[in-house]
Amino acid sequence: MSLGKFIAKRAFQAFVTLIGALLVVFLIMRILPGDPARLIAGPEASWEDIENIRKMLGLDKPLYIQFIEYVKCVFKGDFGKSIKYGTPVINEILARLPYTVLLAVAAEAIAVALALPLGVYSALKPNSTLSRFISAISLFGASLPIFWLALIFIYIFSAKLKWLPSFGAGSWKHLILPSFTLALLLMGNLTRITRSSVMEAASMNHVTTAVAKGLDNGKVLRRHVLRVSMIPIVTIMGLQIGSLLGGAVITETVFAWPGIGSLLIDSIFYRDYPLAQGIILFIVLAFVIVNLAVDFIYGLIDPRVRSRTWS
Amino acid sequence: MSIVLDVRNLKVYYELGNGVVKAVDNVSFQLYKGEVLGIAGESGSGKSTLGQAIAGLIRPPGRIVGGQILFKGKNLLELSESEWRKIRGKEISVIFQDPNSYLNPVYTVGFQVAEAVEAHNGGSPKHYIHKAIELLKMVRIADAPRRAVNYPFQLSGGMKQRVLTSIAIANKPELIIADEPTSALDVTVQAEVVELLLELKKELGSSMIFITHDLPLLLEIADRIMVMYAGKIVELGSSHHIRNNPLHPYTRGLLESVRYERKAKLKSIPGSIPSLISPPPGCRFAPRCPFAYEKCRKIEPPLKQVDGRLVACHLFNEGGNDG
Amino acid sequence: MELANTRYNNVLSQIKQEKTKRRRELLETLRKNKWALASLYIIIALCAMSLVSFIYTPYNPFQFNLAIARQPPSLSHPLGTDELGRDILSRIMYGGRYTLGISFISVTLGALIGVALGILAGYNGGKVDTVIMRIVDIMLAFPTILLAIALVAAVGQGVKSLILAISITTFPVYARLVRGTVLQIVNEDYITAAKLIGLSSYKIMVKHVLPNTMSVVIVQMSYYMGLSILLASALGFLGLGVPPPKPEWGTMIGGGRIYFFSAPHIVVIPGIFIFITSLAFNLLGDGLREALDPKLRGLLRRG
Amino acid sequence: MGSDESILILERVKKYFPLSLGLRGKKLYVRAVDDVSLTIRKGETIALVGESGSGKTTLGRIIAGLLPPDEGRVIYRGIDLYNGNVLSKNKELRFKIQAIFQNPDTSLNPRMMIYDTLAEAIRVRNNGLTEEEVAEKAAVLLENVGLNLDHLTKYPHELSGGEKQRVAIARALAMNPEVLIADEIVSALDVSVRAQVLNVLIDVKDKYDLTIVFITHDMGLVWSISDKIAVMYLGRIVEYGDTESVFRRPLHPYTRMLLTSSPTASLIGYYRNDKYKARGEPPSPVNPPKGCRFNTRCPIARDKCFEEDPPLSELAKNRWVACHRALEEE
Repeated sequence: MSLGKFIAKRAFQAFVTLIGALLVVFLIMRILPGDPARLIAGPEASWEDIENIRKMLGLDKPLYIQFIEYVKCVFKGDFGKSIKYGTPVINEILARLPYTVLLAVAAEAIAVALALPLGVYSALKPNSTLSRFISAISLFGASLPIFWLALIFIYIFSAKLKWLPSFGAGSWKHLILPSFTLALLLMGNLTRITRSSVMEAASMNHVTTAVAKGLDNGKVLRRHVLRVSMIPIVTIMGLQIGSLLGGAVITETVFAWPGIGSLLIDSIFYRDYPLAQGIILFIVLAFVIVNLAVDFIYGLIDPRVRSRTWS
Repeated sequence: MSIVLDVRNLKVYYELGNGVVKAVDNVSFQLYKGEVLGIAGESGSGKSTLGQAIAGLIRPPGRIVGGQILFKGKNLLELSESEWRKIRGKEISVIFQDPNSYLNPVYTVGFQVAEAVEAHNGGSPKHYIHKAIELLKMVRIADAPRRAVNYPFQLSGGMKQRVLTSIAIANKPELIIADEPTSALDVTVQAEVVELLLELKKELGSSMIFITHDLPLLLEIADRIMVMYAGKIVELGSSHHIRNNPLHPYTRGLLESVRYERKAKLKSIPGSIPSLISPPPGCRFAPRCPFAYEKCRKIEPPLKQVDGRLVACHLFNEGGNDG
Repeated sequence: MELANTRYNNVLSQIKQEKTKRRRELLETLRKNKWALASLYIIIALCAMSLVSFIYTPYNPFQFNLAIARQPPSLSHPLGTDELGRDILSRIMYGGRYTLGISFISVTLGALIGVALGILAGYNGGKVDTVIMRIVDIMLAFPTILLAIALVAAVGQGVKSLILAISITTFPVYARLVRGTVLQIVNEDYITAAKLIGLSSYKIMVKHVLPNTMSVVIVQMSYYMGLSILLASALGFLGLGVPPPKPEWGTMIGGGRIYFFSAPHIVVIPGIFIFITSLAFNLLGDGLREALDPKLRGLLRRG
Repeated sequence: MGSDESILILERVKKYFPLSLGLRGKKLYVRAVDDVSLTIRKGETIALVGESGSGKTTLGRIIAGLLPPDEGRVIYRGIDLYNGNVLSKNKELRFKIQAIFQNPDTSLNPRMMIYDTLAEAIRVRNNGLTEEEVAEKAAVLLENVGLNLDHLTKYPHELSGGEKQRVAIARALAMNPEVLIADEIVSALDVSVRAQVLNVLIDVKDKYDLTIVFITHDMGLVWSISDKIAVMYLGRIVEYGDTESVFRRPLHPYTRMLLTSSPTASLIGYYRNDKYKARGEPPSPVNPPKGCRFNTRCPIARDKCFEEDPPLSELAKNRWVACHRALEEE
């Protein structure tokens, strides 16, 4: 199968996933015990208020019609109007997007720059002291509550040392604390996956062939270990970027970073239901697209993927 | 005949969590120029470890703990890593067992063959693609220019084995170590690949160590056969001797268990292969040996010259012929 | 006959003895891993602390007294007091039931649903598999924390919706993991042999497939305990988890946050508890994996 | 030795496995078993011989009642195994056909003690046994396969490959079967251990009055154990006959090639003809050649062989061969 066909097939699957995700978001909002109209109206609202809101949102119509309407709107790029801001939801999202992208890219870049070398090193020298230290760090990364860590960082670097601003966005200095906090969280997983997949690749038989050819260590490592170990690493990177593009909800909230994640939390507290729903959809979309991109990269890395028959 | 390889008292151990596996334990033998030496043994006999040791491919937890490997008079075990690299793939090369896993799945076979040339001539693999196609032709891959741009998964098992072979002969090595090169192949495919190997060996004037569990195959192709059991050599002699008059009870048992007779109970060796962490004292085959007596369970039999070959067994006297 | 019976009685008692011996060996392996063992003790201690809170806490965890607000740790209040003057030690003890309880229930729930779906999908294959895995893929298209936030936002705050949110976000991972394991298992010859002796699909799933997936599931559950604790407390911190004044650990951090610069202990102490609990489950997971993973154990049988 | 009573009859059995390709690619099939008819007689040992891709394992699974064929019938003592759900409805029938497979490492449930593995089978076969009776039966089974009571309390990873295969045989015997399918049961074992397992198979065949379908690629094993031989190539049976007569005078060129290139067969020394030295590799079973399927490798193929698919026909007494030129050129 050609790479094009492979991508087409994956794109189709991604599309199906997206429709499914739409349905899930839709159902979460309508079927679960909570009543969005009631939530939006607030605890003191009268029954009439609630009915009005219900009509406004089209909640009085049968469920399947609601879903069709909803899908139609989404594909027109119309996510509805924000209750709080009174502007189209999509505008609000697009206004916040650059901040989220900036933070996501910065954090992932820091994480990759640190985690890949550390992971490769500890895979090749698994019994060294540094490797033990690295695995301890990545274990800590997986166990630390990030919101807490963020507060600690603010305490140390802003309150005590006064090196960096504690919240908001504006200068490059504002980016440092949130991106490093996030990177630390991402690093744990990334280091671990890198370590295990490099270790696995290094123990494969074709590496022995490469050594037996008389190839020097650098080439053996580059061509026969690292390239083969890339697939799981790229997968994790994709998952991470995908979920970061949806806004690092906690980090953005703690640092008051004006990205999509903090917008989501705001919208939930303001019961800005169309905005929240729009953001969630947007996030899923970003996630699915990034995963599609990852599939594309797989195809480039591994010729077998292109020809594998997918059921 | 000149001696190409002289292995002396070689010991290769694996240090595992629960003990030391003595995979190759005090093994000595010589390889003559131009000959095919077959090494026969079952799993755990140490035959593959021995091959890897000679090619300098032992990786942790494995370790060469003693002995010498003299290749053209030079002790390979005293070489530095970079000196080793100049020998690997150029003077000594290996053909591995499983054609599926010994080729890198993400590079074309042409690239992987060219890489073998590159390793000893410098430059980049791209420079050697014509050479690679030539090598693929040498191992009789039809339509070599087109095959060169195929990935391993696009080739059949037999074809992949030929690619591995062309990698091994890329630099006209003096010694080819073939480690179960055909065990993953069907017999009708195997026959052709084996024939090819022998022809190439002749053409290049190399010597060959052919490692396999398939004793009947060795009887057809090897000049001399070395039988290993639990990390030790038990018998080493010409194919003719091994085929018609095996002396060591293990060699005999092995031969009898593949010399099938029509509708008769097969002759089997009782018991199973011993643990190499705590091998039985004395002769390692003693617990399964029908002829074992007191001495066999206490004293390890040395390899001695008996009836024109070497045997490690107390049943025979040096130089004698009382089997 | 009498004699034969005693002979086989002996065999039977031997079999029973052997089985208890094996179980002990497994515990031994776990015990040899000192980190895993230490984690286990920490987890037991934390659970005990939470249980004790049902009958005893040093102070009433809800009783506030602004006069002693934001006091650093002292002899009378070993972990200090919070922004409303409540005793932090008492609140940590009381809050353990939320943090640990919510994680435990939701991890178990998620595992039950996920394992059932994974086995159904992997064992049956075909359409059942396609449908289940499609659902799983869709669920996995949501970043974990986001789905949890969405669910809590939709259902409303509270312990129940938190449990619901965490189990819904985690079950797809179990399902995928178990399905993968099952796909390996169903190709093994002992499953074919079980079909050959005429066992029903149900029996094969329960007796032969399920037990062989358990080690993977148990290890995953331990890791997910660590993750759920972080998730539950993060939601609590954002104000979407267990609502105040209930002293869920994350909620405590969220509440004390504005006083962080003047009284850091209000934030630091619950955070340390979250960290230690999560770390302990992660370490236990590592230990369990080593003790249960047949691949790692198989290594000892080489040569 | 076989009697005249036929116990299993395969009628024009076909099994194609679909390969899904691309979004709108043409459906392709692996023609694993392509129109096979065969009669197996009570008490005989028949060897199905072939190399990878020959379809022997698929055929074995079809005979074992594990894999419904796409076309054709498998008839055991007058009952069509794949007609409705006879195998799951009629347990007695299910018990009668048992199988053992190649890989000793997956043949036993790693979490079950050997005793439990055997006890499970024994309880399914015999209702309402006391624990002691089950233990007794398990012990007898183990003794019959050359193991002892100590093995009852072991787990699979504590046994050697040969021991595991013997336990697998014991589990099959617990069902008191009439037909036993042995699919490459010794190929994963070391040579010195193989004989132990094969001898057990020979022993229990007499003790339990079994009919054995022995699937293998090793001509040496065929020679030592089978009464009949069916040689398979690319989903077809190309030669069928008494083992002795086939070994003394193979008729199909593929059989001749197998015997010539197999080192174990040449140790037996009945047949070897350098004209039939191996060449080429078998073509893909997805796309078998037109005419005779062996024509890409056959040294004696002529025009007709590239056009017409030769049927399996009785060229000599009890000798069935699918070849246009078998008798013309030796």
